[in-house]
Amino acid sequence: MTQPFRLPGVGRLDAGKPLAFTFDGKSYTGREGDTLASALLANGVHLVGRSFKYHRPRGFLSAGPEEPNALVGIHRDAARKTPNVRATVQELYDGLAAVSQNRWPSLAFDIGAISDLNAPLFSAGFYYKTFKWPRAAWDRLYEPAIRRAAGLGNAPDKPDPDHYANRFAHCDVLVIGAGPAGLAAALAACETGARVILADEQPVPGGRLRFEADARIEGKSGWDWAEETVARLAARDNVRVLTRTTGFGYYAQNMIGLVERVTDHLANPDPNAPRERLWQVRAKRVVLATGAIERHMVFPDNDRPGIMLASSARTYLNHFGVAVGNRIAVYAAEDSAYAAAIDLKKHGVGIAAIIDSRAAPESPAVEEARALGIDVLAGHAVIGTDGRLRVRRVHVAPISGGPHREFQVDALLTSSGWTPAVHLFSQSRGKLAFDEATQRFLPGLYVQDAVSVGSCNGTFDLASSVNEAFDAGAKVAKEAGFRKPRARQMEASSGTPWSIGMAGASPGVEPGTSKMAFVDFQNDVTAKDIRQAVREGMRSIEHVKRFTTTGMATDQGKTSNLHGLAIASQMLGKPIPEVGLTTFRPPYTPVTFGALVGHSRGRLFEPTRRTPTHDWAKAQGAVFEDVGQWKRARYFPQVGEDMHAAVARESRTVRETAGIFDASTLGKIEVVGPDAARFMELMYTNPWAKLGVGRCRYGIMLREDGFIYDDGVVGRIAEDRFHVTTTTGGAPRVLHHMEDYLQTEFPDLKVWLTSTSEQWAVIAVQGPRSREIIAPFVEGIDISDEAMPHMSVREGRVCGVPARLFRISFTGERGFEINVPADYGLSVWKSIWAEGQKHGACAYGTETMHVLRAEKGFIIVGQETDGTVTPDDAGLSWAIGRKKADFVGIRGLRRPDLVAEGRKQLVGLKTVDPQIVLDEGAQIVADPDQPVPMKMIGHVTSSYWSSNCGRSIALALIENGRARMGERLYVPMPDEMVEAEVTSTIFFDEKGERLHG
Amino acid sequence: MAETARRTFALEGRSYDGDGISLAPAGPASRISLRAPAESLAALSEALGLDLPVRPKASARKNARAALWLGPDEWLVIDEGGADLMAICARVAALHSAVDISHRNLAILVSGRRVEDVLNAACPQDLSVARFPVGAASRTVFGKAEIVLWRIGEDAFHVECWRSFADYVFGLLDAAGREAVR
Amino acid sequence: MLLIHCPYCEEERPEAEFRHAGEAHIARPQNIAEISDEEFERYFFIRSNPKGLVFERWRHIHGCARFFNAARDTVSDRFLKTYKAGEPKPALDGEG
Amino acid sequence: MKKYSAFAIAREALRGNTGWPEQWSSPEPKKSYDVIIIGGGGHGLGTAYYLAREHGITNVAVLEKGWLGGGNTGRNTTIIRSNYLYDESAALYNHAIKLWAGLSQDLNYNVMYSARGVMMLAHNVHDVQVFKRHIHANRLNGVDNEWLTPEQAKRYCPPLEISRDARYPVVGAALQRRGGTARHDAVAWGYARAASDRGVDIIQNCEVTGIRRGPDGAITGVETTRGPIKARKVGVVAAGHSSVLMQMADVQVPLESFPLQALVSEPVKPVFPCVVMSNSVHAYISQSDKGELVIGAGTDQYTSYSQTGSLSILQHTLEAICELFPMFTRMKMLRSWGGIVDVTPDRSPILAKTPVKGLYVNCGWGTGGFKATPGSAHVFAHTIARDEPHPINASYTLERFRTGRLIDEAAAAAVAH
Repeated sequence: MTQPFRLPGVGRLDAGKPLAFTFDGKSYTGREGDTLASALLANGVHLVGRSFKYHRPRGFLSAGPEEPNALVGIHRDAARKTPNVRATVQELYDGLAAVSQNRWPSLAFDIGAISDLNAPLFSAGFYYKTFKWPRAAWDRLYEPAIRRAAGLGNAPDKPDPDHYANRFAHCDVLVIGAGPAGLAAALAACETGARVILADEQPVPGGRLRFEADARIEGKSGWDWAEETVARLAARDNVRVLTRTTGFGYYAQNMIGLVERVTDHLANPDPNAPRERLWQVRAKRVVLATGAIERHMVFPDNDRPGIMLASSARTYLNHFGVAVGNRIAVYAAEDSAYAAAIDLKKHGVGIAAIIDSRAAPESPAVEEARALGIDVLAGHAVIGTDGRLRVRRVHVAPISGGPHREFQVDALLTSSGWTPAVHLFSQSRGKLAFDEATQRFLPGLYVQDAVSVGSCNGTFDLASSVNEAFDAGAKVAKEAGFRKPRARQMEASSGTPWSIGMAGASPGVEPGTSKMAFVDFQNDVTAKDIRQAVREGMRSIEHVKRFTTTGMATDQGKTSNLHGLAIASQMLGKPIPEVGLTTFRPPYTPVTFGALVGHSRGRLFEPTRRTPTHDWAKAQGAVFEDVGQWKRARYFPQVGEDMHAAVARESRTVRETAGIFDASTLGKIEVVGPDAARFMELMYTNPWAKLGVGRCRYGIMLREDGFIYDDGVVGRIAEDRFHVTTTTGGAPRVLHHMEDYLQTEFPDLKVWLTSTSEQWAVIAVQGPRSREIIAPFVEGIDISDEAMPHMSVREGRVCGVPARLFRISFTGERGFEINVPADYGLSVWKSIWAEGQKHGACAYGTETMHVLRAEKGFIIVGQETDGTVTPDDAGLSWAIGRKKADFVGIRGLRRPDLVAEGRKQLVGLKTVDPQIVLDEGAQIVADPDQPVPMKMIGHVTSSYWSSNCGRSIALALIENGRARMGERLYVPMPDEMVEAEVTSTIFFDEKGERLHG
Repeated sequence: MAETARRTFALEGRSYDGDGISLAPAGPASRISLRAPAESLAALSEALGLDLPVRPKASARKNARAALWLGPDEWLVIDEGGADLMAICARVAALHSAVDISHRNLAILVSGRRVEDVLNAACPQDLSVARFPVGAASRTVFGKAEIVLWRIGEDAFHVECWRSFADYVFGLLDAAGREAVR
Repeated sequence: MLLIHCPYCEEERPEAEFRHAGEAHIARPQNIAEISDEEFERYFFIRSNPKGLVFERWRHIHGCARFFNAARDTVSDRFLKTYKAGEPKPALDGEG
Repeated sequence: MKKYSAFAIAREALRGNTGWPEQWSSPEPKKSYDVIIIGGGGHGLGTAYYLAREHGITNVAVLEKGWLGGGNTGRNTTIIRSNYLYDESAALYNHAIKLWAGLSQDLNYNVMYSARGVMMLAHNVHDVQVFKRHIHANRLNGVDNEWLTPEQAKRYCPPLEISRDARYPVVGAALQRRGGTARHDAVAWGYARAASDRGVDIIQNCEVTGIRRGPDGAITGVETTRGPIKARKVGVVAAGHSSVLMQMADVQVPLESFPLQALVSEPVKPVFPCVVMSNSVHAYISQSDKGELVIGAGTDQYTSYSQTGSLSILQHTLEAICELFPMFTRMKMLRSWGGIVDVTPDRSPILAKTPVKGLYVNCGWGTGGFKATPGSAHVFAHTIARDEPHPINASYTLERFRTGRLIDEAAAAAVAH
């Protein structure tokens, strides 16, 4: 028979077409609207998981997100495997395939359960006390074994084909939780015209009304009222209702993280639908209507499959139409659990007994239970249970002593009371207050613009709850700037009130007992473990938690934290608030990484910046390198060339004829205004005032501490206009640095800064034939050596478009850099390239650029410098304006250790064997025979094979380097000691004749 | 003489039309970054033929020309007719800085019923009409790129970004636009 | 993500548009070239790093691009006031 | 001290685990001590332990305003490595690694130091240059650190994505095999237990509200929420709160405190065998013995003492993680939290005497203090006991910011061109 525990005509699900699903390969059917849990229970399946440490068989504790036990893997396909899914949350869809976890070889027979037999050995904190000998065994033996035993499900092993989305949203009132209180608050707020977002984690709103079948609101059944209210809200323009959406994090200034599960409940989702969507909501006011979570009783062997929270059994019955057993007992310390027995009894399910640990419970519920003929055992405790894979027998005894009794059951419902769900309130950094009378932590001091309503605020009574919420909804809308709606009294009632209950170990689980009474199911923490932790000196609840791991499982202690705290408090003889409450850390329930990542994956992980010639270079077979977010062509290999060969050819070609290089990524800043030169004087070490219009200068920028921050060539376009270039990676920070000084230190200067990095495409043409190559395209500029010497800049036209032409060189050859508006870059490049071909020129990439500049001893900021190098260290003292009274870095430069003897200075390094190319980053020693640790006197900053020099070349920062010219030093490599000689930093054309020749 | 260089647009051929959203690159325009103290605004406004806005987030538009307030002394001036804005400003004696950024920036037109939702996939500002009315303009972020948002209609935004970020911005708009509607 | 009132844009904007820029009201000495090592250390390195009320600089880098100052409580992260660069330090009490 | 062993566990198992004694005693503070350590994290408790063990100074109190290990000790991602560039750093962190290796036996407490290897990913040419510089310097300093090709890196860490098409492809990696992780709480508790056993008073819930100085300016004691306590030597080891405490003694320090976040995933079966760090992509990840992926996020940009941080910081980190390990997108974040890190201008700690006689400071560890715990504690104890630094921490002075002799590991690693 299919779904034998589904009661005909009971519940709210449509009995139409059944949905097929499998669990551990076995086929079952369920209904539209089922969770995996309700569908399994309809089929009489309780055993769904194994616990973390002892691998004990476990069933469903709850019907919601607080579930500690029923974690399964959901396998949609080979790449869509999700571990640790709560079966009580996962909605059923046709074809769903679920597997149990943390068991081998099977759920019913799990070898790992052997640790259950040895449980006393694995008491709290046992691993701190052993596995220390022999030393090596921890890494090789013990730890791998512990790791294999730990963990729950298996991580996916393939890239996730699903996608995720993000949405920033703003509203006046955000209501979290669409139970009766949340609905009432949203109703009141929306009527004022305020923008309202209402979010609920369930597929259908209603909250407690899911199980409180006897609730009535405004003359209707509670459930009907909820459905109608949601429909009314959703129909309004100013309300957004988000279902399957969990408020998981409450951040500063009323920023709330919500996660919406969009497709996990669908058999065939729209491929364009994101699997989940993150909502980052900024709300003027937040209404927390997050409800309360029922606690279990902490009694011996309280963890067998079939032992379940009372309200959850009621949810399965009243919402899903499922009886969780045929013969059921209830063990409680409060009233609301009676309703479960009453509802089940009314639907013909056998109730073995209600065991109530209170001596003389008084409530209409007690009377009603008795009137229905249910055996109510007040002042009794459950002292044990039997049943390996399902609870089968309950042992009961009077608390005051007396004969034991046994009940044959197939389910046991428990409740010790309700814990207000104050997680989000606490995350908002509100202060909780412990209410002694009701033994609850309740919202106390608010630090953000929020309000709690209903049971999360401790208001358990339904009528009080909806009215409190309605008033609060109206009030916060008014605070958000809207007119308050008319006050209104909502009429509501529910059958069984929620009473106070108890926290901590149940009677019979006193200190000294050897029984396993679980506090935290998933992490297998018992009352005994918590007591042991206290005995070992763990006095803070944080220590207890960390020592025992209570509350640290995937349910984050939703059902267990208060129990743990109560047991510790009893052991310490201190009241609960003095022992403390562990912090509620986000997220409320686990959040998929993908949802937090959203669109930022793959191509959209980060912007990829490409120059105007990128596609051309790619078509030419260029190999690219990442420089910051830019892709730069590194070299252009011809058929059969590796990087070495390509670079050798490119660098020879540049010096023999010419090369064309895309320098577009260089940062560019236009400095404009009558005080432009004064500003440049302050920002760069060099003097600028006398730089003529049309002239260029190499500038060095320091930080205030005197270390090199950036460099680049600066051209003076007009008296009041400089064209500043920066390093590629430095562009944004240099502009920020300049703006900082301009706006805050020198605000009186009349000058403005504008980034023009992307206005200009920059085509460098370098080499003896460079002038001939560009000549046919240049209009309005005399590019003869006389008219346009090295380090000059002119405005004119190139290829018919406006251009800034620089006569500058980073290669030591005659060179030009053509700046044209970026959209023309490709076209101009192609023209130059075609002309260059006639002269035998080549395109070259960053690697050749690096080699050529190293041959000339030019530094690269970030390679020769690392934030600890001064201009003098880099051999650039000449670039400091000696007569200047001020520039950024002037004082930092003069600090004692920056002018001390023995600083590392940039020098050249030639290996004695010219064929050896040193490793960049290799360290240098003076004495090759010393033992480790060796005294290192410097390191290689740049090193290349120079085909132009016919040998390897290197630059290095070496202690007192300039005083060591000609000295032999050593570079110890793993397999050899390389000998090298200190030289000038200039390896090629020492006199610089080629610039003009 | 060699032939005149051809212009290549970074988003050539890219567009998207979906349910309640369409994306299209805007045509070329002249643009300057205009910086000036308050004393110069009258002269600059006169030269440009529109009143440079002085309220935060405001814009002014006349025919093909618009000026967007980006900061207390900063305007983005866009001329879709291709007028030589640099030349216009060069004739103004009053203190200012004008820098040509016609090729630095480009624009994407984002329009349709879902325009706010699509932009809010990666822009954290409140884009409701009440807070970001037609004509409002603001520099802001879109994912990991900086953009300038300018609302040109109830359901239409002009999105400016730097040239090399266009592929990312368009790609992200496209991804958000394709998201199944909720 | 904080919400920051920009005194130039005259509205609250998301923190993603801003860049924090360190402690405020530390003026670069006019005669910086002449100050002592100790004075330089105090100017460039020493920070008050208060637990409570801090005066700090922000830049609305992806907005109006202006630097401005803020008074914030470093325990609650709540802003007490933001004000334009160059305005004097306001008299405020920390929140604790 | 009752010795912990497999035998003791078996014996206790038979007695229902009721015979375990308190791991450390919790006495009322005395009126006076020889040395007061402010801060009951790993560094502070370790300092007390080494004062007692190495220097015979047992009249020591550790004052903790909350609970032991509740600061950054209990909030970090427990990465241990020593492959730093500069000689000073290599010496300090390698000293720590040597002590980590025997710490469980030394303390008779399993701190679960697991040398599973720390692999740092290089994504571009600049990274390669920087890492090679580290590797060469480390080798000559006797610190293990080796270069791996992308394929070797993938073999060492199979979930790693090494496709050349990735946005930031992995072009190589530096691996320190002796790097790894340890159990953070156990470090605090193990030191507390061993120090307590040697006579150190461990006093929790005791916040220092003032530092007392005599007429000559020298330290005379502290004021606390549990009354004044005298001592002629006070060591401040209070991580994020160092500025606040130092100001009580009128010492200005070059520190700023930032919120730093971390997160763990739900536990899964072993899938991630080592520690992986990527500075360029901003990701730090390992898997705990319990099965959780432990992921370190960055700091917020603003200073704060709130022990919370922004969601955007976590998002940024997870983007990087999912980029490097695309199969983790379906994993779930179980818990996130924040700590307060105090950061110096050169990102290296201050471990030194101060201008105030009898006042010593151990601060400025930024995001990386856990790995140094035993080494830092050991040399700090020496500094306090002898009133002079150990050769290993001689460079970690307060004065270096005035003279400019920085130990700039951040600059050495982070400047891109």
